Amino acid sequence: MFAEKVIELLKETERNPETIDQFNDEKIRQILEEMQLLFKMNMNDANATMDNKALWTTVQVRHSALERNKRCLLAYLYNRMNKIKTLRWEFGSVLPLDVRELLADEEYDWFTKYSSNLATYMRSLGQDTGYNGIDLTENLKPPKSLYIEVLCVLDYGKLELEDGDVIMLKKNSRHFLPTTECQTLIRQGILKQIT
Amino acid sequence: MDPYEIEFIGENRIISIIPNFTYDKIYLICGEFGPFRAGLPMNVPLWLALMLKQKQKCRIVPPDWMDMDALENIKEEEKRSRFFTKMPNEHYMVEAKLILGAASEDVPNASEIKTVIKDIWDIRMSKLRTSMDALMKSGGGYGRLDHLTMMEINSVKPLLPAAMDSLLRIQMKSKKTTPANLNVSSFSQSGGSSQNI
Amino acid sequence: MEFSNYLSITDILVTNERIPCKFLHDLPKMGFLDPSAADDDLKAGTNAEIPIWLAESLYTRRPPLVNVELPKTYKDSYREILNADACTVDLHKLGQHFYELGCYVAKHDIKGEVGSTLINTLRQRFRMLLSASVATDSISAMQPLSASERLQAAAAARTERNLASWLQRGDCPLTTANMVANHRKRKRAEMEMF
Amino acid sequence: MDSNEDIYLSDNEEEITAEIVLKTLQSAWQNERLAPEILPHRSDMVECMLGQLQHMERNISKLPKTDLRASIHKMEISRIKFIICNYLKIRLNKIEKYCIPIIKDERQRTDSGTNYLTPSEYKYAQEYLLNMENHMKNVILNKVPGNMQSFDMNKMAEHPNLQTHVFLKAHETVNGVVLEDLVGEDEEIDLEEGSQHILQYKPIADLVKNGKVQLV
Repeated sequence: MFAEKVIELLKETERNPETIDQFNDEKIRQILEEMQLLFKMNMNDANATMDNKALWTTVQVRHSALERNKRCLLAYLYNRMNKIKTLRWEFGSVLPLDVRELLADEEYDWFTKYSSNLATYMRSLGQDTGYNGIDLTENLKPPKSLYIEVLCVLDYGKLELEDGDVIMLKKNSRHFLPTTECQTLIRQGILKQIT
Repeated sequence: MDPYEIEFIGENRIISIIPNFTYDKIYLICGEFGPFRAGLPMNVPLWLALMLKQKQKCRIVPPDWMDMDALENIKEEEKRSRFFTKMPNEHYMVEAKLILGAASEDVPNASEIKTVIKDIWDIRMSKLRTSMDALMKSGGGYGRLDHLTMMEINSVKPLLPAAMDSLLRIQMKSKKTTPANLNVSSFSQSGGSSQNI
Repeated sequence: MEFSNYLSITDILVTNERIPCKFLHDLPKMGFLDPSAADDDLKAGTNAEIPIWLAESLYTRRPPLVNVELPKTYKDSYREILNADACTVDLHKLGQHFYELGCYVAKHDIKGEVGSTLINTLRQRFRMLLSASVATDSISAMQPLSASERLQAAAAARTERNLASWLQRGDCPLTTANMVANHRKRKRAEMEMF
Repeated sequence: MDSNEDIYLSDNEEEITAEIVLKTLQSAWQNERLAPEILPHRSDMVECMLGQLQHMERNISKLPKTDLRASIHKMEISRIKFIICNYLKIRLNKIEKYCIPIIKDERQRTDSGTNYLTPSEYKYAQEYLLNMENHMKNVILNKVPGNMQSFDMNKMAEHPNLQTHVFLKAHETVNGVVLEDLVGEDEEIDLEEGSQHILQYKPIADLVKNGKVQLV
């Protein structure tokens, strides 16, 4: 049957909706090859339709299969684009190496462009009122208290607070910090709120 | 929406506190409050009341509706009526949860009150499930839901609207006589055009 | 049921389901569409099950190259069972994409009976979604649901859980972002394998 | 610390208090949160509120760190920032998801001066779409057979589902809202002031935009 490989590819993606898998270079290459082959067959048969009119419908059927393959490949890519966007919102503009390695080079380019477009937009916010932009990846939850107690999950290093104090974030150290200054580190999994 | 976001909206409600300190009026963006006079009741938004309570700077005056007799009546009425009755407060559950959670010592009969409010909530939630099922069976295109609070409405999302969407979708799709070509174009463009004002 | 569009994976998987068709014209070199035939060419009059996307594209040619026929799940005998009590039917076994597939074939059902069966079924089974969303044994409550019903019931169950935890908790804890947590989990699992 | 001084909006001379701006913003946020499509922007309200926050933050910095008033103001600022961030972020999500129809509609609206997006949002949308197109070309489209390499906007477009069902509360009485019934008989309903309903979004979209109803 037509377009079966590409379905395997999509089913793979559906299985892990919460993480991003390694870009499947090899399978995509195979599918593109399959498309070139169908296309070549169509070119040949199209030339032969003079003698055999019925071949024309065959050409059309193959063309549908080509369109189907194209749709599936684009859907695969688009689905990954959405996941890569989530990576930007959750990890920030710098991806951990092990996550970055899962993306194709072109995808990493896209990530960078997405990230810089987002940054430009966020910088433009509140300019007329003297704010130097607003970071929309912060303030994600309704605030409950100004300070919270947190546990440091890994060795992070120094953190400079707005009031100029510098604290050391070492693995298993506990801190009492302004919510606004540690929420991003919590989202990134470096700190954990103690409740 | 997340329940905490609805709680956040409910926290804007004004309630009464008795501060134990004296201070000038405070000018907030959401309005001016005060002056604070130790021992004298005054109005503030719920979020501010909770903040002051946490810092042990005030006592919370229980809202009028947090009264055993009144609540027992509401509960009976809710049981009797086929419809949802009007609640004393459109964020009753948020107010109850926050005030009873942070300042139960300020509310007389706090634990009884907690129980009766929970009973009312449970009665309404079970009524809500029955009415959802009835709505779907009777048509599933439109429903009127007076007197439901925002938290209650939120509890049926996304289930009820999604089911109503599916119903409409099936009605539209199974009616369509000319199928479009799937891979060439999207085949359910029904929601296509955006509105212009 | 998802609002379908060109780039939707769900929609692509639904349109991969097969439906029975009768070919109305000869199709040279397309013999492989009918696994039971050995010929290179596909002959007019052949019956075969092909994916919806292909069936639709063949049907919309002028003149149409196929007649789309009702899969047995949507024929009289099944419709009778569903109309009598749709809640007794295991849609997961009967067809994971029961409603979606049904919408496609409903267009080819001139009497409109498939459409009304789908609507009936959805209305009746709504209470199954309601109870699955609060069931203590959610696995067995979810079992007889179709793919889209499962998604709806799971979303409803999530609402229930969030509400229950809101009712219990005093605060709104900040947590690690979803994908960050999942990638970290996966990395840990991979490291433990070596 | 007087923040309740009257403020003026640039495009109309009406006097409006910070309290009203906040209420308007909160309701815009709630509607944006619950409507399937992007709504006309309220950057006037956002900018105005940010100005207030800026003013407030400057004043707080003059107070001692442990001052009770400072904590109260900080808490209020946090609350308002949450609304603003969430509001803008939801708009961005919609802009990304429905970028093709949004840009198309916006072009027409810009001509008539009834644009829904702020200039920054519009720029963001265009850049986003351009990046998407290039990425799809680089990875897939340039590598498929020659006659099918185009990036077809109409196909690629994802539209918001305007027929989705939403919950609303009527701020004022609106009579004769027509619900499209597929059986062929349209149903007419009245929204009395204060009443609540669940119905299709499309027939009430304009009522959301002109503030006659609030989504809940």
